[in-house]
Amino acid sequence: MTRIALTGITRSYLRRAPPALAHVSLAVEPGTLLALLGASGSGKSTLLKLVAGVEAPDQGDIAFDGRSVLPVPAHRRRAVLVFQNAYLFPFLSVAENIAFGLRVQGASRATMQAEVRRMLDLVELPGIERKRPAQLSGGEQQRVALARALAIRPRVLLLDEPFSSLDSAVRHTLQEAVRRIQRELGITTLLVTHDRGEALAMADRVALLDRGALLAHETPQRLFARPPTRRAAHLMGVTTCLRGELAGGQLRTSLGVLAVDADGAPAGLATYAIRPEHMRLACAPEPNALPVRVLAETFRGERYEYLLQAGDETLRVHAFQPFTAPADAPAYVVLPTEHLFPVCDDAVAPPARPA
Amino acid sequence: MTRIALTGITRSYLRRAPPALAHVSLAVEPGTLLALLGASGSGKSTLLKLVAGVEAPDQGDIAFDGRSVLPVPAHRRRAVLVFQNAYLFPFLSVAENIAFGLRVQGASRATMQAEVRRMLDLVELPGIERKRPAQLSGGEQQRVALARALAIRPRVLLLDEPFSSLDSAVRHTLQEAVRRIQRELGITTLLVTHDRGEALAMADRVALLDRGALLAHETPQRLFARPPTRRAAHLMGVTTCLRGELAGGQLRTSLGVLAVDADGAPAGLATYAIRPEHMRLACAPEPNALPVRVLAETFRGERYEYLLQAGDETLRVHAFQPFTAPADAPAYVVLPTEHLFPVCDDAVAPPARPA
Amino acid sequence: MMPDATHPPARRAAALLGRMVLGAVLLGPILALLLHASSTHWFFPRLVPAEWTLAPLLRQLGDPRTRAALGASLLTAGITTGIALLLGLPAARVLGLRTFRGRSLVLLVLFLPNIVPPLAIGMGLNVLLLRLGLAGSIAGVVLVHLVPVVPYAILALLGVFARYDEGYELQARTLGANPCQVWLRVALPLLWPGLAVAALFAFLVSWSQYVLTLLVGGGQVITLPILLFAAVSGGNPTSIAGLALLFAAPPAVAIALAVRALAAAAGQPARGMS
Amino acid sequence: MMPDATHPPARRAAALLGRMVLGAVLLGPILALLLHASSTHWFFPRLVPAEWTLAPLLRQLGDPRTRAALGASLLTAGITTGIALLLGLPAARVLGLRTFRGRSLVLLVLFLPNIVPPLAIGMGLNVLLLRLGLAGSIAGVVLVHLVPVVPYAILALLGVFARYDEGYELQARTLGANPCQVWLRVALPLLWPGLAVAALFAFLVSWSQYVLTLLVGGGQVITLPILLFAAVSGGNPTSIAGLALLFAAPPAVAIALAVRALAAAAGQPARGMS
Repeated sequence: MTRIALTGITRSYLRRAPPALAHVSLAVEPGTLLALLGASGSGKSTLLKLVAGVEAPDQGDIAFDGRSVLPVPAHRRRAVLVFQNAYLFPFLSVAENIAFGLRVQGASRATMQAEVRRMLDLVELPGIERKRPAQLSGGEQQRVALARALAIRPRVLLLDEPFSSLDSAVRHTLQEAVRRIQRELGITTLLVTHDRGEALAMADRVALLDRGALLAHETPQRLFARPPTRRAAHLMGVTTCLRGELAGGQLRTSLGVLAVDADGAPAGLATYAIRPEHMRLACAPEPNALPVRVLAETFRGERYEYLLQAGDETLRVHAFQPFTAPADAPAYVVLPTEHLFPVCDDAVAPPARPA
Repeated sequence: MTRIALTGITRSYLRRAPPALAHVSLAVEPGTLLALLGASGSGKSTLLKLVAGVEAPDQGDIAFDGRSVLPVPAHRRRAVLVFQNAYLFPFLSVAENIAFGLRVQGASRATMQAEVRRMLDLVELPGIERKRPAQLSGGEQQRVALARALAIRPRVLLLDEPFSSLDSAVRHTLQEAVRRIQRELGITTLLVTHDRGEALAMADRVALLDRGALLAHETPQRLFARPPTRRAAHLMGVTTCLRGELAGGQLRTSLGVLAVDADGAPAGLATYAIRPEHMRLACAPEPNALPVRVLAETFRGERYEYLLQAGDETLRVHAFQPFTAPADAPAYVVLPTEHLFPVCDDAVAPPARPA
Repeated sequence: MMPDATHPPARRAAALLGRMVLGAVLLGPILALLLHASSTHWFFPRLVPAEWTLAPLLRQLGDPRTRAALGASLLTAGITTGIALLLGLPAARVLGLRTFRGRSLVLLVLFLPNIVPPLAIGMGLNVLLLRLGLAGSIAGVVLVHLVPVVPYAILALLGVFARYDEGYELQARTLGANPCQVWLRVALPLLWPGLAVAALFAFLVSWSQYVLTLLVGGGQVITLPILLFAAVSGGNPTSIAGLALLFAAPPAVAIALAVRALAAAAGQPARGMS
Repeated sequence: MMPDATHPPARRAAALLGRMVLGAVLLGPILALLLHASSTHWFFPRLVPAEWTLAPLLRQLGDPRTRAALGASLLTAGITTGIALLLGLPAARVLGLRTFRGRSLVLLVLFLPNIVPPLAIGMGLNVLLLRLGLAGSIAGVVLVHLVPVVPYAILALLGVFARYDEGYELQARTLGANPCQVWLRVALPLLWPGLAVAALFAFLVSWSQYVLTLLVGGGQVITLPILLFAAVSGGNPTSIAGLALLFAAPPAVAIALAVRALAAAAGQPARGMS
């Protein structure tokens, strides 16, 4: 079980463009799974390549168990990448694919055979040694790619969107299988994904990346419930952020006064956020309710979405039941105190790399 | 406002493969928006091409306002396609693009200018006449494509996944804009999509297509709450279907006896389904509860997913709150009678086309 | 994946490389020929000629044999180009837009006549053309030129169609454009740069044929390369250089223009062809 | 979009078309030549020769001049192919895997030497080679052959790299393969069919050079095409046909083999190259 430590990692591709990664420091505890969550261009895949050693950082250090691996070339790092495209070698059988890493190390025939069988059992595909990659389904290919990666007993497993080309049923089963295997072997794992649900479902901790900067590094539950900054909140699906004057447990916004959980925060300007599914529509005023006009109701199956006008702001509220009030009756949106949480304003862009 | 009627449409591409569309009959009421929902390969894009006239059906008839349009070539049908790729002509300006349909009809310069201005106002992009398509963002390009399609005053608007290459914020705004314009102009519209939420949110009615067959043609609310067949239920996200003997308002399944709303259904073998978010976990037995073992809990942000073992079946339950029960305490899943609904077994595959 | 492929230094280096190769290939030989043609006394080990004069070059241009050969070359290459484009357009459209299993095979086969020794083909065809009575005529020469020219035209057009999206045509049809309008207002503007390049390719391949023209033309169709080669056998360096210059200059100019047009198109944001 | 492009009848028709073109191009001329070479009396209007004998053909093969020319051709084409692949591989890799703005420009420029009249290039280069003392040597001929051969090699390899995914190499590296193992165990097996085709292209382009060999070889490097063309000037039809057959047969055999290999590869499910 390997501990990964990244310190001040910076990586630029274009000289005058902002860096793909800027001053990212992260630690991954031995045997845990860290999800790197971000949109395309957030630098998450770059980070994975740096850990794998197929690219080198401009600045910063990468250490496994306290020893820097920067001088170690990719093929000696034992940090294996698994991609969205399984990259099974088409000219080799399934068994030869799984044994590839052992063969280049010069393992014996018997070792390879035994290891191939063990790995195929692990990924629940016993007996397909002689098949060709082209004969396998997408999900099976990913399982074989995983078996091939695990066969070399890697110190670190690096998963680069391994599920995103699979349809949702196969994706869910494979997510569960990967999580089970990862826990069974206790292998330190980095999972790159742009799928919020996938990151929350699979990870011990989630690192939220945005345009090369690390916004948050939290447990899934905490990151979802209490994203620390406005930008992080936005990326976690929060659409409502209210800015106002905080004093005595009350936030005075342009829309009205809300009771909030100040919890020792200093008085002054503050921003509180709330998730769309934590707001509630009501027909009568109550504590923490703001008068609104319902602009649109959209049925999306699992939920109803309401577009509301409050003062000169528009709010989006998700409800699991339709809001049935007579037309032209006054409507209110309730922002329960227990669901309002403070967010920091976003940090200024990271300083340019000193020349 | 045009009424579209499709009667017994069949279309095959390969001689020995199953047809892309088999015996599909559908009617679209004037001025309404029908969503064609299906996975890739369901035949939904083929259907759109047949209505546009760029392909012809092997069998069946397509009529606008009661008159068959099969003899009318695509360029005289006034059924305009808008694609995921906006297909703005790169060698023309925005204004020339929007005026394209009028120009090939020989409209006057003044007519074209006035119409271009009107259309740009309609799609909320005034004043960009002289821009080149390459200068526009993806969402703007789709708006211009929509303006170009509407400029010829089409009888029918055909949208082929027009939002699927846009990111989710732009997609939502554009969905709202298209819905507003469609209602304003009262133009009969077919929307092809693979996104369940999009179909439910935008359509007056949803046609569910699967491997060339029409499974359902319903309002969004009804289709979501009561998909008529097992396969339709599966496509709408229902994972639990229980088969059993129906008698006196009770369904005897292998897992236990459930009170169901029989509503005059004949006694005998029947299948009832329930949505994953309509089931509920409980610590104590209650009516319609089945004893289960919790195999896995997955946090996905908006919801928790539970994988349950009940007898020799696995069930998936979605909950908005975590289920906190002491380990090893008995657990039950409750299937409320009001959420259990009957589904038909799937129709056999449509008969092969008579030679 | 990061777009490190669009690294400016790499791009600039590639552009520079392109310019250098272009310069070396186009200007080098022509400069050497110009020196030869405009000199009367230039012997080893002098690096530049001792005397300069344009008189031999002008004399060469005034020669009626030269003018006749120029006419024959232009006529042959022009007709060949036209026919090659007409044949190549539908073929390239099918090969470029459809993907089927035997596609790479068809492409290889198409290109065979350019790979297989042209002598073998020329002689095989000559037997046929002799029997058809077309040997020794411009028509026969054009027919034989088509064998290497059509594949080049298809190859050039393939590149265009590989990036061509039929969706534009579908879109135009549903907007009310009839087939003729679709072709003139949509397909042609999208294909235009590629068509020009294909025409250039075809013209140049035909223009530079020597062996096939000699075999089938049988000494009766005298194009510039034939005349040039005869002069090479004769051995008058100034006359050779004059003819070679005449022969090489129009293609060089045409290519330079095409390269400039392509470079300008490449500078614009994505269009029908990039 | 429906995959109507993989329509079996269309595929079968394309395959049939391929076979017909292949047959016409490869077998037609060779059959005609074989008839010529094995006949002693064959005059118009007879469709087949009056008499048959293999004696002239065998006599031709026994001629030491023929054997020397065969050796020179094989040597030149072999060396040229080797160098062209060594130069072409890295160039094609960069051009095929990276996309940058000037890419189509570089490709056009690369291909210029095949489009620009080879005579012009040959004569320009000849001046240079004469000064370097390489004129009249195999080395000089190889150098000049590289001008048209390298672009063909790059073109053939480009097709391979267009479908080549560097992800396989990345994957192999993180699995523990050192750079040498990555090349031998991953890149080579993936590139192999394309490399073979590129080598074939290069060999054939060099093998069939006539004008450039004559210009630079200056009568001292006698390859098969030179001998053949001399025989054509001489006018003995049987001798011509014998030489032409010798000249055309090896390429025809090699191409037939390559086509069969490609067809077999196309029959398999998707691999490194399809």
